[in-house]
Amino acid sequence: MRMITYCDAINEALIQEMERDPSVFIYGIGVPDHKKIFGTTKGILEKFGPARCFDTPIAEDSMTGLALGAAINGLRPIHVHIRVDFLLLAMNQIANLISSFSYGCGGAAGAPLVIRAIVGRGWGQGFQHSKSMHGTFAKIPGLKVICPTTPEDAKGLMITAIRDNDPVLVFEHRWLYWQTGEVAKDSFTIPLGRGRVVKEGKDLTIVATSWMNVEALHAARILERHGVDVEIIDPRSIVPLDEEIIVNSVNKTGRCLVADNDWTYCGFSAEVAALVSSRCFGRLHAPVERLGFAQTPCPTVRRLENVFYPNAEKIVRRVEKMTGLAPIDLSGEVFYSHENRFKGPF
Amino acid sequence: MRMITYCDAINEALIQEMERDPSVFIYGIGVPDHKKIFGTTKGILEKFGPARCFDTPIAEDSMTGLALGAAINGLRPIHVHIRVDFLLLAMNQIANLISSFSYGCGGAAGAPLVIRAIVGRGWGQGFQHSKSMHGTFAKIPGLKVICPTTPEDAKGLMITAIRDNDPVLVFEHRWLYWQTGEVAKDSFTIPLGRGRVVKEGKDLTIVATSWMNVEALHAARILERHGVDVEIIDPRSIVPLDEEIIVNSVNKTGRCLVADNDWTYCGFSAEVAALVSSRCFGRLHAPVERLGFAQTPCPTVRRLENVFYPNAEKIVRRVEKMTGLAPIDLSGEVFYSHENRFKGPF
Amino acid sequence: MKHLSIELYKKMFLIRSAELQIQEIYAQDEMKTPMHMSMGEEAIVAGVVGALNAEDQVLGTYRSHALYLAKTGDTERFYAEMFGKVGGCARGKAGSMHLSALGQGLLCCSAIVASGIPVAMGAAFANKYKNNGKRVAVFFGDGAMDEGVFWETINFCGLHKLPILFICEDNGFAVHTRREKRQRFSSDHQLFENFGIKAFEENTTDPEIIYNTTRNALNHLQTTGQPCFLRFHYYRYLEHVGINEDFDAGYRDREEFLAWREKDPLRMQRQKLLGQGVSLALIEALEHEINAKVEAGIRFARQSSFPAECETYQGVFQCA
Amino acid sequence: MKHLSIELYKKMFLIRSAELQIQEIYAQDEMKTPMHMSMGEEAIVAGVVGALNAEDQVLGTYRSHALYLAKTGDTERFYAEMFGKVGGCARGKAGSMHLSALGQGLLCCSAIVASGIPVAMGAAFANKYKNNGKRVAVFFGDGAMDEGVFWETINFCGLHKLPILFICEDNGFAVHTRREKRQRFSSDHQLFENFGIKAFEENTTDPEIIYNTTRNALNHLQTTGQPCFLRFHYYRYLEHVGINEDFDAGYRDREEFLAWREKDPLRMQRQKLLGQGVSLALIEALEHEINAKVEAGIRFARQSSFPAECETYQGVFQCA
Ligand SMILES: Cc1ncc(C[n+]2csc(CCOP(=O)(O)OP(=O)(O)O)c2C)c(N)n1
Ligand SMILES: Cc1ncc(C[n+]2csc(CCOP(=O)(O)OP(=O)(O)O)c2C)c(N)n1
Ligand SMILES: [Mg+2]
Ligand SMILES: [Mg+2]
Repeated sequence: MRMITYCDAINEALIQEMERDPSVFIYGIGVPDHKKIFGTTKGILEKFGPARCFDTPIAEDSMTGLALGAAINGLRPIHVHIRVDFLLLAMNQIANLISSFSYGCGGAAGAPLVIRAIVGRGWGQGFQHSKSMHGTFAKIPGLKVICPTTPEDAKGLMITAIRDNDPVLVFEHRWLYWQTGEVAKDSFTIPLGRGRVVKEGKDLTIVATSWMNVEALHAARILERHGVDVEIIDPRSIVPLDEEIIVNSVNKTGRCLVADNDWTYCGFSAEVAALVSSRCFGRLHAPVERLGFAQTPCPTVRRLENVFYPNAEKIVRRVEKMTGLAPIDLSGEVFYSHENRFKGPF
Repeated sequence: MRMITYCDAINEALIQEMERDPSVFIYGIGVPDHKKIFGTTKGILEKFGPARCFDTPIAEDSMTGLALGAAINGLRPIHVHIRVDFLLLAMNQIANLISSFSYGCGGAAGAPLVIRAIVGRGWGQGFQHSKSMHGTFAKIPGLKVICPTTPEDAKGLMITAIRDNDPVLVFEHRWLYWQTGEVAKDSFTIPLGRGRVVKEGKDLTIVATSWMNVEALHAARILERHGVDVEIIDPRSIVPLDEEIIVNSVNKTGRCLVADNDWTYCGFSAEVAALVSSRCFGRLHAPVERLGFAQTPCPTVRRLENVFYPNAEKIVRRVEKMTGLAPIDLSGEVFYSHENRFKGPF
Repeated sequence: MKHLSIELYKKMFLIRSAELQIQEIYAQDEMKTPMHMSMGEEAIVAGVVGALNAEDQVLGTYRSHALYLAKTGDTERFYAEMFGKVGGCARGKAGSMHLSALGQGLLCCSAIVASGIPVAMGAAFANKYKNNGKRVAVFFGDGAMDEGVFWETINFCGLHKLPILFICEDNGFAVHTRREKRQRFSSDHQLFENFGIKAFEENTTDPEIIYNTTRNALNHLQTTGQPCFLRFHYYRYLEHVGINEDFDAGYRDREEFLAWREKDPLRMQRQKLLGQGVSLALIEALEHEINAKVEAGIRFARQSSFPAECETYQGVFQCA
Repeated sequence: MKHLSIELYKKMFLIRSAELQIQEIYAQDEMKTPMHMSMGEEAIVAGVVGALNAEDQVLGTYRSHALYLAKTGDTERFYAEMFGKVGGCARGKAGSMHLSALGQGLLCCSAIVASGIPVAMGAAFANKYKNNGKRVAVFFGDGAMDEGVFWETINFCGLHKLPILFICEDNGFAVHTRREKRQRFSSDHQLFENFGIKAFEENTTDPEIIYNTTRNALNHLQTTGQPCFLRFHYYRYLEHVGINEDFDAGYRDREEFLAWREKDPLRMQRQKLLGQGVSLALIEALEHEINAKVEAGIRFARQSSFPAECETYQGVFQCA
């Protein structure tokens, strides 16, 4: 099968859905400009014109209301935010209106809209351009929240999100945009609420979200060489959550580390830890552990950023502790650094 | 000692601090009007005048920015919201600016401001006037979050919050306003980050927030008559959290139920469950359980509202399951119903 | 002309009659939902909705009894919602503050001030996108203009010439706070002009004036593509929320109220009809019919059942 | 007069020189922070800040190199912050987008569009509360006026007559999107009048005109209590973020740039000084001194150490 990037997979999903369904449109700050949202919106303006692909004022609150109103009237809006942090300006529309639209009319109709929010580390972006927050939105009943990791998932889940009759928030980690993978050319869907076994293993389960799957896989390769066989589960969708795939895995391995691309306190990692601790009670050999952002605003300088963000090295170190493995010499190991691919300027 | 209501305790705290420190001022929609925010702001306009106690336009976003700017310039604003749901309009200021102000200037200065948000059930308020969300804000590093339950805590924690050099969000459950308790007349403080043992017990720990402490205590009295001796812990402050008081209690009882006044998914109850499951690993006789809002928007009709909200009866039922107790006949029991105190209209 | 006068009177009478019944029975605590009464604003809603086509769409706030009744004419789903019954427009889940009737063009009522305004913009955007000729009228109080989202919305609507009317039902108060305490801006015409929006203003309890103003606005929209802002002044008869008067609270004068009640839209319109030669008998027959409809609505509501407990969990998502 | 011309030139030269150095060394990747360059706007910032008193306070955006340098005159803490060093104004935690100098009146720079505007209102509120005579000037781009919070803020400031200047640095673009695509409103004077705010506008690269406009605004504020809105047009020389030109991107023309660069504020002001009889030697001496200061700043930054890893966890709270 074809290998394409995550970025191209999203682009393909958008174009195929816009071809299929004239009620789909895409908009947001910068959506049609030459940068094309990291390339994910390329060709769309050219193909579908400015009525279905347009820029907006910097007015997140009202532009989110626009999505809801358009959805109520039968369109399928896709609203794009180049940083999830900007979604906080639209919190009222999302949490007070969109999330309860279906419920609030007794289920008579839904609000089929997609909000794409880009997350992930950049070039010293600091505390206002670094959040992730899928857990924050997942907490609000009435919102679906997904974090695709592979190009295939990006395409299949995006298409499902667009066709879904409920509001779906899609969190895309920018470092994933350049990851490649096999993706079918034709349109296909992947159901929400089904996790994926990224790698099978028997000693310990890592539940990883978004980019943390890449880090977990790297960590697993290292650990494998030292006799620890890790299983990696990517829930893919945060709401609805595939509890079974997580519980089954931990019941098998008896150990669980949650590696989340977000703050841990009151976050999704807390939910998974609570879930696993409860449903795998008596089958755990050790407490569930969590890795995520440091509980601080995100610092700018690289050295502190490296402390702030979780990565493969930290996963290895944590797994060592959880399994009683002696510290591995990681001095020869080259960990992923976006710098190697993407130099400043931001 | 004097018995006063929670409402009067807050009022006293505000007045004493405003007398002590001329840089304290209080404002928000309806703050000086004749309803006086359920009575909590009574006498303040009269005593301190409109420069220090004023109403605002309905403009939560900018009015929250006002607090930050005033705090930077040395004042101590108290911003009041009659429903926490309205704080969602100010999410950007809170999560993107206020929370990172201290960190963002390298710790050079803080943002000493208080945001009071009222939560709790009313007269069929529905999904836009029913949220709680202390867990949502607690997730953001840089914010302190407290949920006082007793009149004494309301006064002591409020005074601490006002004097604190960091932003503090105070969640006040409206049903608590009419609860009475002993409160010292003179000014006093209660440190943030220290929980309170509401009731000692040996069989099971209930970690309860805000109004859920009242329900837990009621449940505990019922359970006591049936031989189950419950310990109740009120963390009082969600950030910073007194982990030790919780862990010590559960290490003693071996069982833990978290009864939170919020949604459970990715909420504070998940954090406590994760914490307890991890730190009390091997000492738990049963999985940690959680009670909170149903994972739905809040319905209006009373019958469904009763399903949506946790209460003493649900605590009893859950504890029965956790301890293997036979179902108690609760038919004679009168559970708290605000209706008995407060009839419509809302 | 006479026909219009009668139609508007009927709409207003339905609203007033329905709310009088709420006042009558609210104390029985069957309707456990906070009531933000429309009493006093009947002429505005009747006039605007009367001027719209049936396919046109409206959005409102927590204070939308009048809007629901004028747009749908229904009393059964209305009261059943107040009673929290499955027969209600939202199966009892929404209550008084969140009425809707998607099939009849009442798209959404939000209890967060101003938050329905951008949603209305989205609805208007969709209508333009589909080129279906429908117009959207969004109702809000003067308080909504305090919120930034109002300004964002008029800017975008002006920029994109969306088919929308902004209907400001101005009672001069947000809860107990006077407009002058909240808003520095005043001159609508000049202000909205700047945003590409044509402003209209009326201070009247005559629904026909409001009807005509709305028709003018719709014509303006039709010919120029410019959205319109319509400010209609009225007096809120009752307390902000609840079914009682509140002149003892001290924030406003009973005198003010009495002056407005002199011009009560219902009484004035009834007089007008009589003046136009409509017989008292006909008027009373209409009133009787409407009262019967209101009573039937309440009966329906009482007979409808409460939702089953499991309904708490239903309707959160369309695709589970 | 001559003195003022020199002072303004010095401020501008410091900004330009400091940014030329950033362009020079950014490729070495020592400054791992996104650079939103001020190049082109020097006259605005120098003119406005020059007109303020030292005790007056300013707030800015992610594009605040100029503002920081003009307000503080410091280069050491400036560059150290760019390099992420403990000597930086925020110990390396904030980077280019979040400069601050509380002691010198730069209160906050926020990278969320428009979000500093209400914070500035709060600062002005506090100054009025304390009656300390300080004024606040908040700098923002034309894009900030897209956001509702801008309108909320001017309403409140107009209502309460807060001592504040709104400084719109209008480059006609938000990232790559022209103002006409985002904003329907145009006539400042009429529009802001309605909010109780006096509007000023200049399209110039002459810092003295900007200085004088600002003085006029401050006088107006002083005498009437009315806040002022000042719109200054300029051309952003470089890409939205980054140190390079971007005329190949196609969203704007190099010709436009060349026309503006004809009037480059630095070159024009230098010519003016020469015309006023300031000797070339003096000018070169000043420039030399400033360049040396810039170099010293970079040296300081290089020598300053990175924060220790444990600093990640410090400064989140003042009271732990
Ligand atoms: C965002 C928000 N803030 C505060 C409130 C509380 N609140 C409910 S109604 C209201 C006043 C609204 O006044 P107006 O828009 O003039 O409508 P009216 O009640 O006069 O019809 C306020 C402040 C709210 N519902 N939403
Ligand atoms: C609320 C918000 N939305 C979007 C962005 C992304 N963004 C960064 S700068 C910018 C353009 C701002 O334009 P303007 O205010 O004119 O300032 P300029 O860059 O032209 O100086 C945008 C949209 C942001 N930072 N904040
Ligand atoms: Mg009003
Ligand atoms: Mg600009």
